[in-house]
Amino acid sequence: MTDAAAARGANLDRERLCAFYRQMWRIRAFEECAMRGAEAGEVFGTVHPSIGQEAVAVAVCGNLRRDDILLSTHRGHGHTLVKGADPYAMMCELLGRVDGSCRGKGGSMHIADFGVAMLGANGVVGANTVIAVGAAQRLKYLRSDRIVACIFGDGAVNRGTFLEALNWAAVHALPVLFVCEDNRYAASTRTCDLTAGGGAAARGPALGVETVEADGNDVAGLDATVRELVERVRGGPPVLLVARTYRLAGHTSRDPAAYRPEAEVAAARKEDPIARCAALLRLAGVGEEELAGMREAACREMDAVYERARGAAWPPRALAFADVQDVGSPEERPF
Amino acid sequence: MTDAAAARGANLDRERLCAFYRQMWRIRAFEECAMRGAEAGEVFGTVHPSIGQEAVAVAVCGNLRRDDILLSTHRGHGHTLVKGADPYAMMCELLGRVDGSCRGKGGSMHIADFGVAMLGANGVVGANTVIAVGAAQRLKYLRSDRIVACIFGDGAVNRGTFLEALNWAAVHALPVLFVCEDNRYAASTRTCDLTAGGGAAARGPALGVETVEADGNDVAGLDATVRELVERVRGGPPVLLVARTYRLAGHTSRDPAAYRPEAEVAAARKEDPIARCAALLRLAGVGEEELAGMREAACREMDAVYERARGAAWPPRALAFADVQDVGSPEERPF
Amino acid sequence: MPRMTYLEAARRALAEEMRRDPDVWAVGEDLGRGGVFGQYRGLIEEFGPERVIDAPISENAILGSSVGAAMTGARPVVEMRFADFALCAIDELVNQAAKARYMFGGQIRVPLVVREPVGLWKSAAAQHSQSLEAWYVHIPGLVVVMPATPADNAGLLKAAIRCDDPVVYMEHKDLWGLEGEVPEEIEPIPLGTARLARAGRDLTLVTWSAAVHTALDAAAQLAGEGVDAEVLDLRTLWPWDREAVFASVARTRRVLIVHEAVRVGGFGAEIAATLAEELGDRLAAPPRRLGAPRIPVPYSPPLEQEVRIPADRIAEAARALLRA
Amino acid sequence: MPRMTYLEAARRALAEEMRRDPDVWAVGEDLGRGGVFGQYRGLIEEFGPERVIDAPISENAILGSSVGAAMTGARPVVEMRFADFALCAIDELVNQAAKARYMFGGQIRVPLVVREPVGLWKSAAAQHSQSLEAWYVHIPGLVVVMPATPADNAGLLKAAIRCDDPVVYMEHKDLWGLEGEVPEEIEPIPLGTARLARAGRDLTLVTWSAAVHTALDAAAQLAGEGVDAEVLDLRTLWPWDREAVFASVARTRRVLIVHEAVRVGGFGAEIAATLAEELGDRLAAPPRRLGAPRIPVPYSPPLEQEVRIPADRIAEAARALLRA
Ligand SMILES: Cc1ncc(C[n+]2csc(CCOP(=O)(O)OP(=O)(O)O)c2C)c(N)n1
Ligand SMILES: Cc1ncc(C[n+]2csc(CCOP(=O)(O)OP(=O)(O)O)c2C)c(N)n1
Ligand SMILES: [Mg+2]
Ligand SMILES: [Mg+2]
Repeated sequence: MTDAAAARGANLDRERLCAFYRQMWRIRAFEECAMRGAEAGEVFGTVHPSIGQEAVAVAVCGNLRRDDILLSTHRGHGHTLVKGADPYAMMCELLGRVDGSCRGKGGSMHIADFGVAMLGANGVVGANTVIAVGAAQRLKYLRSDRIVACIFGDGAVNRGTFLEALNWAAVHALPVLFVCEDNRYAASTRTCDLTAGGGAAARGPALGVETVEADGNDVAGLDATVRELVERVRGGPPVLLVARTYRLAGHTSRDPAAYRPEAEVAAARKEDPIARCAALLRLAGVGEEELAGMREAACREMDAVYERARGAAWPPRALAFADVQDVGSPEERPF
Repeated sequence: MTDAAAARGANLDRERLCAFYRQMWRIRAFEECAMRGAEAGEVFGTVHPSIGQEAVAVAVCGNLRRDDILLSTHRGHGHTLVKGADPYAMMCELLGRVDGSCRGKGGSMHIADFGVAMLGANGVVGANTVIAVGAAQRLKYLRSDRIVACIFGDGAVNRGTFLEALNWAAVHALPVLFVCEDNRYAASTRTCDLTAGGGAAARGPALGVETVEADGNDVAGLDATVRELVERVRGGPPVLLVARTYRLAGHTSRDPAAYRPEAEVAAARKEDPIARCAALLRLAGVGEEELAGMREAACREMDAVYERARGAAWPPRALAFADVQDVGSPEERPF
Repeated sequence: MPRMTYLEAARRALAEEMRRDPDVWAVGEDLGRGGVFGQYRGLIEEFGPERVIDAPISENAILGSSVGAAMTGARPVVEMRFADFALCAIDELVNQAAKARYMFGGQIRVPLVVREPVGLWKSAAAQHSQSLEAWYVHIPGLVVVMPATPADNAGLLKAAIRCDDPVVYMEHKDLWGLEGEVPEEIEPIPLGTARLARAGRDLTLVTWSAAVHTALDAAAQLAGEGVDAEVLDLRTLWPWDREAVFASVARTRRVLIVHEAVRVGGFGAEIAATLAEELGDRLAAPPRRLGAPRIPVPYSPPLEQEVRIPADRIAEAARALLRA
Repeated sequence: MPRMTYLEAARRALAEEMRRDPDVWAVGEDLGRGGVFGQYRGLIEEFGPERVIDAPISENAILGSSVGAAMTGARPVVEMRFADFALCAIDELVNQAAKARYMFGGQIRVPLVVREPVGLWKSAAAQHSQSLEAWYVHIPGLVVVMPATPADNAGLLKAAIRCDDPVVYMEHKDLWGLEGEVPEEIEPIPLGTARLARAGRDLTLVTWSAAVHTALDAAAQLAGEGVDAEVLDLRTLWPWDREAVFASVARTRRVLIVHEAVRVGGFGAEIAATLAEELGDRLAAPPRRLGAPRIPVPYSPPLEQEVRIPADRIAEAARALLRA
């Protein structure tokens, strides 16, 4: 199915496509700011950009309700933004400021926003899958119609937690949408070289979880797929979505990613989901100026966010000692 | 295929069937002694009997070369015996004597006999699979034609190590024969209730490991299957064998196993591999007296082993402090 | 007061908490048939399989799912079967449960109780006998509880379940059958409070879990010799009751810390170091520690004996301390 | 002597060991592209993919397979990337590697080196900054090594690789770029020997890993005030060099233990408790400890600062100790 056909098939109106386009640009602009911040030494910790993977974030998180639960990874800015988190709070988090989503205590790898049911990025690959099934078990216990979306990478399917989580979700018929964001790499490693059998797409069914594969760079098609899957998962058994995409940037903002064949990168650039969406929009009659306008608006928004966040206050030192635990909480400076 | 057909198909001679029969009885007699010992308080630790599963031990371990490597579980007496370990040393281990396979330091759950390339039972379910792939990687590195057999239960396939080990073995095309001894229970839990998808048989192929299912109580048929698989694995990629059997005793010698439906147990008793082998032997013209003779010989052997082991010396106390480590080894009684 | 076993006391406390609070549930292997030691017997009949959750052998998922459930309002009681198997779920416990509240800037709490039966028991050997409480005390975010008596196993379990922090709750396998009085109305016991197991003037024995009983035996021996030992049962290791320990030791001026775990790097070191640092000159002798030698737990009884700390050995160390 | 970084020193030592002994191999994620910090750069070109083994994100299998390989004659160097991720493979390390030789009655040894980069580094926050050496010291069967200088990271890595025991080898991420002299011919440094980083008369600073450098800065500050601090770099935590520490402390009669890890339950407690017990009255003041507060490592630099122990703080504690 071509992108254009998908666009028609999903019966997308221009507005909806524009919304995707804007969201994807917001993600990219956010991350480009963050990467510049990292280069400038203002963003301290490691930044894992999701450039090239924005369609997955938009299609998956855009189809969640605000009270549906999301668990993300180290590469989670896009997911979190689309789920509804405030980019200013997110940027403050990266900059270590007190206005950050986690008051500056987590950084990029630990952004969480419980206000929009975003239960956290995670610094440990594959750890979120088992957490997700517990959240879903709770929802089921409450007879809630909320669902849990759990996004992870193609590298994570080689951790044992993948098996344990999918088996658990299937045994209990839990409302989890597992999303494998297959960007072909785990850090500098081509995952196909170290993943036996059919990878996630084969493992899901073997673990009793219905599995769907999709083009992860076709935002319109993926949106239609996810919309359907989310409704199926609601209240029902889990589903695994394997979205094929590509990490256009390095593993971290510091990684030149020279280990990738140039031809591969060149081919992948042509599949950039933003460019593909632009092409669809052109087919739908949107002009260059309007396209540029949407892009620039996103960039302006995130530049402003960055500037505002740069001016935010640092967390007071006492915050270091807060929220450790209720019982046996540390005294300040005990040494 | 009926057992009889299997017997003919495998072109088994009477002698070979008799050898199976004797070996199965040796295992059962060994474990019955051990269970009596546990009841008498002479065998201290937990004993996990494999009564009803003897055919798997005989068929799998009987087809290994002495230098092929074996990794077993908490339920490993049969595997270890057939691999060639000395029952006296094993019984001494259960009785905590210095002549034990591990000098009395391991007990039933940690019997190992490196002299016959038996690299250990394991007290942690599913831990042996990842150890096995490393041993196989070493063999491959040495350009050896030895293989590794790794036996585990149907409960172990829900531990993440199952995924990690099979994936690793498949990626490196390692010579491992994985054997899932499916006795339908994990302690008091029916594994089918907590295992989603097709269980081991579905997970193996999804992880890139060729998988074969077999009747684990038909010793002759299973022997033929394993013989072929062992040759395939030698030097080659891994294979998973799923052997369907039943645990006729409790999880431990102390477990009355009242959680099992009586009808299920009654049906399973009819499939007792020893009884089925006896039936085959009768077809092959072996008389009752000869059958009883083989059985009694096994019981006499193990009774004698038990008696001799009871008389063996206790380990000297200094042994508690030996073989901890070379560097920074503990002083005796340091407190 | 009714008498019951350590096991039954915990079972009853758990059942009461489950009745009181529908957010409390239990999860672990074989719970539907009462759990491996019978600590959950009868609960599935009362609370059903949604609240007494049978788990596959998936330690990562058992603990990890409990983190997710706790973040969404459940208060899971997580059964690890043997403390040794919790080693299969350390990432979930230490990197996730213990840190989530902090990393996420206080947005969420992770109220769960991880039950880890510990200790020497029936020649269980190296992979079924460990006591690793010192590890958890070292991890910010965790509370560590080790009850020694039936009454404490009721009251502390209630407190642990009501606590909003992740609690590592270590019951000693060799105490399951121990009988004692348990109040008709089980009240939560404040976490972080030690119990005076025996008052005495001449020296303080600081101890916890099964070692409390051996220490009491030693104290009885010593009493026969005219030595009056105080025995403090710490009950909670993090936070530990510094006030109670300091007050006792300031009085007796001599302290012996006794634990079953390996002495090197055991929690006794923290107490001894703290007392040395903070009470310093006011002690008549430096704090002393008894713990297991740094060897894995061997199977054979005469060897296993070498890792045990019998009452004789405690009494002997106490005498030496009094001479110092 | 040539100068090189801490990272390059280890790389060179590993390459030399791999040349010397075909049983040595390295396994871990991204090793084929040099490893996450570049510690393995160039090795795959020289030794090929059978000896520089790229691993999937399968920590259980990375460590577990190394146990199996070690039991069959390999000497794996196991890269865990960050010490924090070793928590995903604790069963394999603690229940299997550390115990196999003992449980199996001495039939086999498990010679492997588990490299676990530790410590505070570039605002890596709670899941990428931990120093859990105290855990491993508590586990019978394990050797624990923490080099502080390029020369030591060469000589100790060689010794660890040649050691027949499982060794937890903790490099500090913040030291990768530290330059220093390394002998042309790298000789293994005997495990269990401390290094006198600075001789002094007035007090002893016992420390290891990155904290050694801060302690030296503090000693320089103190020298300006006429205080002559001795700095002992422990290098190996298990076994730790009791002789060297005892000799120094017996001389200076004052000891301050400094480590980056959380103070509560840190290895400093073991040293302090041991010194108090065994040197007792011969000390002019009780042993003191500096370590991180019991909080997870926060991200934001001003907060992270609260878990760091700067030279000022060490000097201040040293002054207080001298007044005691
Ligand atoms: C358990 C664990 N092992 C290793 C790492 C280091 N690490 C961080 S991201 C990453 C690659 C993850 O690959 P994938 O799952 O495909 O996600 P992607 O980065 O491609 O989004 C690795 C190995 C980690 N964080 N956690
Ligand atoms: C990691 C771990 N979890 C739990 C246990 C406790 N346990 C011992 S045997 C057993 C059942 C194992 O079932 P299965 O793998 O089917 O083997 P079987 O006992 O049936 O031979 C369990 C849960 C353990 N030893 N290790
Ligand atoms: Mg990836
Ligand atoms: Mg089974």
